[in-house]
Amino acid sequence: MISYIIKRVIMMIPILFGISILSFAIMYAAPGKPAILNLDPEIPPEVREAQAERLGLNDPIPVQYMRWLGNVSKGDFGTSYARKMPVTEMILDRLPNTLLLMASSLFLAAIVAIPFGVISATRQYSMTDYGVTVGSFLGLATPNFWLGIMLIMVFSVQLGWTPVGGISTIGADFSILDRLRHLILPALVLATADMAGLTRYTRSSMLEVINQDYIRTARAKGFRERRVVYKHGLRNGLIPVITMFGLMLPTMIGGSAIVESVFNWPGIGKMFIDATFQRDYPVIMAITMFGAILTVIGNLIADILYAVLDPRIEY
Amino acid sequence: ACGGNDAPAEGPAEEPTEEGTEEEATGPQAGGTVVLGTSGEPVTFNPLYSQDSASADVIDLIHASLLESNEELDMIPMLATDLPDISEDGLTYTLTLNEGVLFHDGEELTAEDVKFTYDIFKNADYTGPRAGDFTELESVEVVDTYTVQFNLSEVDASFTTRLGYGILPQHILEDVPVADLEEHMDYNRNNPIGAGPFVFENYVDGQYIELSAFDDYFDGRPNLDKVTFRVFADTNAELLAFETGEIDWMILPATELATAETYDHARISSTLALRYDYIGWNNDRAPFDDVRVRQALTMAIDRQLIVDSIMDGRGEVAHAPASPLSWAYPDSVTEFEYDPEGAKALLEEAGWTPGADGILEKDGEKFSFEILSNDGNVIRRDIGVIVQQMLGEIGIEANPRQMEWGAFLEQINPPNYDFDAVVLAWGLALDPDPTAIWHSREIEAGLNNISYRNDTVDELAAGNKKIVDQDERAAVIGEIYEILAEEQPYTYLYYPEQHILLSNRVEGFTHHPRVNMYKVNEWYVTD
Amino acid sequence: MSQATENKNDVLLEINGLKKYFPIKKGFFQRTVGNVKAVDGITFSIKKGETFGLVGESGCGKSSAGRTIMRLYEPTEGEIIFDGKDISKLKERELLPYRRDIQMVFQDPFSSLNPRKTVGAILKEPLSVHGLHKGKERQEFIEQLMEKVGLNPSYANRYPHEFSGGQRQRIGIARALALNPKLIIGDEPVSALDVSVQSQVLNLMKDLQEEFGLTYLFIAHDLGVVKHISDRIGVMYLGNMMEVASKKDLYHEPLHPYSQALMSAVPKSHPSEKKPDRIILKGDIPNPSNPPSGCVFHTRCPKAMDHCKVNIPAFREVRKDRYVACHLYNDEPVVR
Amino acid sequence: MVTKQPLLDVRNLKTYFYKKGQELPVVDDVSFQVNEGETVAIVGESGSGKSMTTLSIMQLVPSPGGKTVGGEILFNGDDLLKHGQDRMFKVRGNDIGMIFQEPMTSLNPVLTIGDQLMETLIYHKKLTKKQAYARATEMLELVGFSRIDEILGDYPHRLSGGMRQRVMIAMAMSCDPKLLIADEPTTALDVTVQAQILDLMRGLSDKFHSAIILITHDLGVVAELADRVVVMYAGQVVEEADIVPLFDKPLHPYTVGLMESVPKLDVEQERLTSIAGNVPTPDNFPKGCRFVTRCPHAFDRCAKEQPELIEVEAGRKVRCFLHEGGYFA
Amino acid sequence: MDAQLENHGLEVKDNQILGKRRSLLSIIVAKFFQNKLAVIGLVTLFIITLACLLAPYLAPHDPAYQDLRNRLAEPSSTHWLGTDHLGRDLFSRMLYGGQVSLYVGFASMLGAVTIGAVIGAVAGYFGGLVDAFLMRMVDVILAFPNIFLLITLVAILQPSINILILVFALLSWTGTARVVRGEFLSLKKREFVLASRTIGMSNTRIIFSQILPNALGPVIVAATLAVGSFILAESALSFFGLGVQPPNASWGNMLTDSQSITIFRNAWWYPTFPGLLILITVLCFNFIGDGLRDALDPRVVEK
Ligand SMILES: Nc1ncnc2c1ncn2[C@@H]1O[C@H](COP(=O)(O)OP(=O)(O)OP(=O)(O)O)[C@@H](O)[C@H]1O
Ligand SMILES: Nc1ncnc2c1ncn2[C@@H]1O[C@H](COP(=O)(O)OP(=O)(O)OP(=O)(O)O)[C@@H](O)[C@H]1O
Ligand SMILES: [Mg+2]
Ligand SMILES: [Mg+2]
Repeated sequence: MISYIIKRVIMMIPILFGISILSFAIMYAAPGKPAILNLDPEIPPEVREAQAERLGLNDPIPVQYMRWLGNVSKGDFGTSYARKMPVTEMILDRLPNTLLLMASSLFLAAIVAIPFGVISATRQYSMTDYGVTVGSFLGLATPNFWLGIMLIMVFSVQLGWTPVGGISTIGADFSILDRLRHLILPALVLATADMAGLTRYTRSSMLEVINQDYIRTARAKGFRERRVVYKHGLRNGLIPVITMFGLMLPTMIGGSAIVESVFNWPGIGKMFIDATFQRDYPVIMAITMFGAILTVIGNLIADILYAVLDPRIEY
Repeated sequence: ACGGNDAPAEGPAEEPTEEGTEEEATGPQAGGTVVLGTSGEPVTFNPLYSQDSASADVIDLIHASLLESNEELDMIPMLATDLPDISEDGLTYTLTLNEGVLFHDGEELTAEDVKFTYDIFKNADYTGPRAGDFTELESVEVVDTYTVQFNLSEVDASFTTRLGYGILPQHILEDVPVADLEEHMDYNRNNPIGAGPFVFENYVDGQYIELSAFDDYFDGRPNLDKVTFRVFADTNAELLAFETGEIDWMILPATELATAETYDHARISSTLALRYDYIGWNNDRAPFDDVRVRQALTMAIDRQLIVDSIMDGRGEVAHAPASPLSWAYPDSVTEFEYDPEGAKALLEEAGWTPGADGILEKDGEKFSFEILSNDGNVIRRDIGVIVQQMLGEIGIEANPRQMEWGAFLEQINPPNYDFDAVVLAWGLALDPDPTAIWHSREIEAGLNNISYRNDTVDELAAGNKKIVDQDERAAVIGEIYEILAEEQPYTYLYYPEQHILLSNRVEGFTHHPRVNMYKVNEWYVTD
Repeated sequence: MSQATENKNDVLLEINGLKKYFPIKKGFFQRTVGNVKAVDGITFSIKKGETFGLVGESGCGKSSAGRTIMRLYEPTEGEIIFDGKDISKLKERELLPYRRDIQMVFQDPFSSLNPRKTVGAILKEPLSVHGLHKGKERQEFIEQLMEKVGLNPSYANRYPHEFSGGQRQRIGIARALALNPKLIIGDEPVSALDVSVQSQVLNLMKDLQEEFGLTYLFIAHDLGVVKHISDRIGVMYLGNMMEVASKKDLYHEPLHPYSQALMSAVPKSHPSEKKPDRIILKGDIPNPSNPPSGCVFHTRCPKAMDHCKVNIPAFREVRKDRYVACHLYNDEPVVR
Repeated sequence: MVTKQPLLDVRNLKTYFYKKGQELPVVDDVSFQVNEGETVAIVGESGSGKSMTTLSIMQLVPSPGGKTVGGEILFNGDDLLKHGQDRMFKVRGNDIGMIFQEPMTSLNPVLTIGDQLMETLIYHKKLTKKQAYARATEMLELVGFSRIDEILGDYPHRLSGGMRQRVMIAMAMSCDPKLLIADEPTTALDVTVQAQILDLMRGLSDKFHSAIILITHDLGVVAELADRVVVMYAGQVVEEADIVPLFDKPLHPYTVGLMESVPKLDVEQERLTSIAGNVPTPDNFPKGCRFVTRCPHAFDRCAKEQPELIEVEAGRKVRCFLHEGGYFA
Repeated sequence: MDAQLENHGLEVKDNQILGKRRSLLSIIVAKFFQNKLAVIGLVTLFIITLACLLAPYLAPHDPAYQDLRNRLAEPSSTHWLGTDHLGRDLFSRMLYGGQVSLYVGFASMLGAVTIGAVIGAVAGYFGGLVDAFLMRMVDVILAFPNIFLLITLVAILQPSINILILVFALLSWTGTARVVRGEFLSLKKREFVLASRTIGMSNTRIIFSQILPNALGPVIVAATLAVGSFILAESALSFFGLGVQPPNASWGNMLTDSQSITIFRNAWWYPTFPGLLILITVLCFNFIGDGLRDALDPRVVEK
């Protein structure tokens, strides 16, 4: 197992390598220069030129790539053009926020989706099942940004239960409760689509499991339905669901950009969007790489969990 | 490049004046916090390098400058005791500083600091955006602790407006090489020390910037204890935060006026902004190289209707490339009223006649072109489609196209200049010098990206900065404006209003057309 | 080393030392870390018009052998001499003519027919691949074919799921017959069928063999079935051929201890029948990726001797037309 | 022959499936008895309703879709159908053990053998973990395992088919059931392994004296194990007899056909006698005798009327007009 | 009755099982129509699609015509669903916007599914290094934070409907590829594939005429779901100003244009109707996909 994990981690390297080359190429193929070279019309061309020279933007792209790679291998992602800060610092400032949001959403999605999926499967074609089905499809079909605004209007403005946005009350000391109040709506919005998808997935996985021979065996042993479903069925049913989590990560990182904007959540999603528009190359590259690493790690964790849950998988 | 979104930023300038504040009967009270909504992340708190309004807003609170502009856009003294004493030849500016001005760390601000600050602009290693402002500045001399003298190589009538940059503390920054100053985060971001009314406390990326009152501010301690900027990424969220009382102050988009008007706990302050919006025609390209065509295009666009529909009527139709707020704005210029029939006639005169499909034609060429705007800007996008319809009514086919900002700039600027028409805006500097935009030498690499050429304008523009007398200079600039109004290289659309939504608990606010954080030291809260 | 004792011309298929190893790949670079020795050097021959039965326990390599002979798998080693020509090393393209001569009937009547094709289309495919019976003639040919295997030709435009298991197996047989092959390899063609249907199909296969002079390689694990249909039988264990003998010899007197165990394991056919000395084998079939040393059967063999663990017994003709790989028969003279 | 009350008495059992408004009589009026210590085999081709009969006894008919709609299942004289599921939770796995055909898939892949064995004991017999472990060890020993501790901690996928089937048997027997239902326990296994399992089952039934219902389509297996045989065809019992008489002289044409279809090892046959046609599916059962479409002796009446299952001699029943009124062919 | 046939146990009445003639398709259709939600979805979607296609005949107004003096007018007899912030008729824009949204959804789906099916088929059938290489490629694209790439690409390539579709297709084939590959891995071991090889059929023909039709079930399901997700994706991109460009309407950009508190409060019809249509359409596609999943389940067909 350990050696499997090590191998997988090593395997990440070429993937990350491929991603870095791809994104570098795309980034430089993009029309438009880094905003820093564009923003102020009054900067004389010589100053702009000097700026470009200083940032090494006049070198051939492969040279720039190699330089970037060299720096990254030393742990240096460079300095943001637009924000003038070390990129690593920028990301480390915000990454925890994004991770918190994503983790909460995943958690929320899981604790809602799995029970609903199971109930839906065990009562196939019942009213409950139809209800869950329609509900989850609604979740799948609702645009994030719209849902976000709606929830703010209802829960923050009308009811005043939650703050409009942000991650904590400014000036207040840190408290779990305060953090939760800020977290709940964005996490919910980010989780909605995945929650729905996961419910569907759990349902079909459980349906599959429930028709398996070993479930019949469990029944023949005289166990009550609860025990049959939860002890013998669920663990098997969850195995394929686990892989979903790995696949959900990249879409979550993407979806977080919108949610972060709407809820003013200081995460890297919003930062990436800004960086893209400003052609802030070091930031774009760094976030892409962080996102990719996150995804790959997510998949790895999913695979490992898979192996943990399913004794048939042996590495 | 050009500022499509905002003005070429100027340094802040603040000084207490007694006009324009609406005083309550109870008078100002000390204490309290105001939370401001802001839509961008500040980049730097160093006034020599800031380019964005989010940074400028904070800088205006932290730093103090020699002079500042008042809400009438006149320069008034701030750290200086008076406006500069200008020598006969117009080449020497002498200023006297208030005594006992302290930086936040308790050191006194002296003429040495002023020299230190302005010397940076002249330093060859300076990487910031303002070097161009000081081409005429030859040297800065410290006459005595409180007197400083600026020596110019040429007369520059606009030089006074350059004296509004925050003064940096020499004792903190003297050892930092100028080349490294732009990225010197220890100061620029983490611990900016100025002599302004508020002390920088804390900046949490993506969330807020906290400032507190500077007890030893030379003009007296501000009324407020604390000012907090809260960063918003989305206007809807910002407005809702205002609605729930989480913030007290925000810039209100015209589209949300109706909502804001329903708020009992707030008021809206509106004033013309120092900017104008326009459609720029590529003067190098047919058919826009024909002045009659440009005039006809302007006549075919119902600008009042545009103002009414997308600005909710809050703005004025523009007729010249200047702001009515400016002292250089002429009493009258040629105005083209909405007159589609007249436009058609003018076009016919220029050889454009309706073809079989109703679209104007000349020599077999259809009158069809692209109106470019940047995406993400809803107002300009809407202008694009409105203009499309208006021009369509007189037989011109205009196709709006949106481009991502970076790509857009690359396409319309040197060396590409690849566009027919662009919807853009200019935020104006305090000094009305039109050279940078309209002089034909600016076509090559400057801001004259529509390739406007007029010898008279070139000539007048070249001389205007040498004219020290403001009225005289206004006349010359007025002449330029008249030509530009007549020739319509742009179709000037409108002067927009800026709206500020302010909680009723905040008093003492003065609305400055250009500076958001104006005289915040006079603000106070009533709860 | 050929076993053909009679006139070589009678031999249709001759397998010499055939091996099929499946590499076990691991890791990201798909390194081969070992081999599943599914078929580990088997030798036998089939005469024209005869039915050769191949029996053995699950996983002993019967299917692999069949598929390798069919050249669905690339042989690892050994010769497959068909009609006098070694086809073991031919390229896929060169194999095309042999794809007519050798056909296969599969075990699973459900999965051996493409569920998205009608019976007519399924039967048409071999013809169109080989460009046989063009146009109208093709339709007629297919109808005849269906009749031959006892299917109503009017069902040609129905889908496999509309047929019962036995009927599907008939379609499979018809498809194999379409190209007029010389050899048909049946990989457990009746194992999935109910007894009453199984007997129908067995009868059909026998009849067709007579009619077309077919040669069968018949793979099965049901000893009764194999006995019924075969002329000669090979017994496989863990990739190796243990014994080859005529049906009569094998059932009358199995020589190899494994064959003996296999025969004794067959349930009685009548309750009052006495089966005195049933040999119950201990343990399970070893893993073919790591077969035991010496005789592969020694781990379970009731008669195992010490040197069985070390020495691999030769596969020899110990009596006339009887080949066995067992040290028990080392003393018997090699029949020449 | 049998005077005392049978252990299991199935009377006129009817289990139907409902699909698209169609009623599918997959188990139609099935009756038979199982006495203590007796092994009764149910034979018949695929789809004849063998499994559904036993699932009905266990009340595990797949639902929705299937339903036991009539009849009585007297277990020790007590009609199981009259009680609710609650009663069944005590009967299943405890009084009646069950083994399924597919040893590969009938064990839960994510639970260890030990877990699965002990679970039943803890659940039904309220044993402590320790006691359960001891009992599990004992059971595995009984079904011929060595290295038992290892096996108990192992997952099913590491075991071969024969081993898994032995685990299944150990599991079914662990609560000392009075009745063991074995649904094709050896079909998926190799002959040599099958021999091993049959041997084991014979030994166990002798030892524990539990009755067995053995479902199979393999007459050889029947000959090995059964005391009595119930032959099913298309959801109905067509013949019931003690083992020897049945093999000596099958009465129902279907039984005859079935026995003749099997290739014999001891006699040389050029051709096999086979039953024409296919087993009808429940949505297409013939109106009269369900075997009429395939019966070589069918006559007019067979197509119109359903024959009854009649006792033609003590312990011998057959459903065929040919044997009506004691007529003996 | 032919003696030969009788010997083989065949009788004319042998085929009760064949009594009713039901083709594969008819079974699938019948199964599909048993699913009420799926049928509702199909019918609704059909009506929506038809209405959009007939927009030139149905739309009461020019969708681009701005009645600037009649902005944000509430639903009335002239403007059935009211007008937008530029006084354009919402109903007409919804019809025309539907053309765009549905086109984006369908075309992106076709692109993604085609690429995915071919790559998945090749990877699954040939296995080995080809498979390893293609799957690494999938990993790279999957690990790429998608929406980021989307924004970058759309920004680079200029927002236009077709570019949008291209980008969607290029980024979204991975799911289909994985599904198809999985299907191929199991299908290629099925005996009918071996049978095709025994008759000498070429690989290409085996892949495309033998296996692919059997792998289409999950692909079709994925495809229906994809259409919905692309419609949503377009609206998400519109949120960043990168979706379908004006003056073209799409449901997505209509919805994002209406994201203003003032409009929410004072002109509820503006966000509500496009939002509802997106919701309904995506819902329909999901219902249909779900119905197809059951209907196309091979196990069900084979029973
Ligand atoms: N494609 C393959 N790749 C790897 N191993 C294989 C492959 N096919 C078969 N094997 C292995 O080769 C061995 C022999 O398998 P084969 O299918 O030939 O046995 P068999 O005698 O036909 O068994 P059965 O009676 O179960 O059909 C088994 O251990 C099997 O796991
Ligand atoms: N879930 C179900 N829905 C509908 N019909 C079913 C279902 N399960 C079984 N049947 C039908 O019930 C009939 C009897 O099935 P059963 O499983 O009892 O047969 P069997 O005799 O056990 O066959 P086998 O030997 O194949 O196990 C069959 O025709 C089958 O098609
Ligand atoms: Mg096999
Ligand atoms: Mg069964």
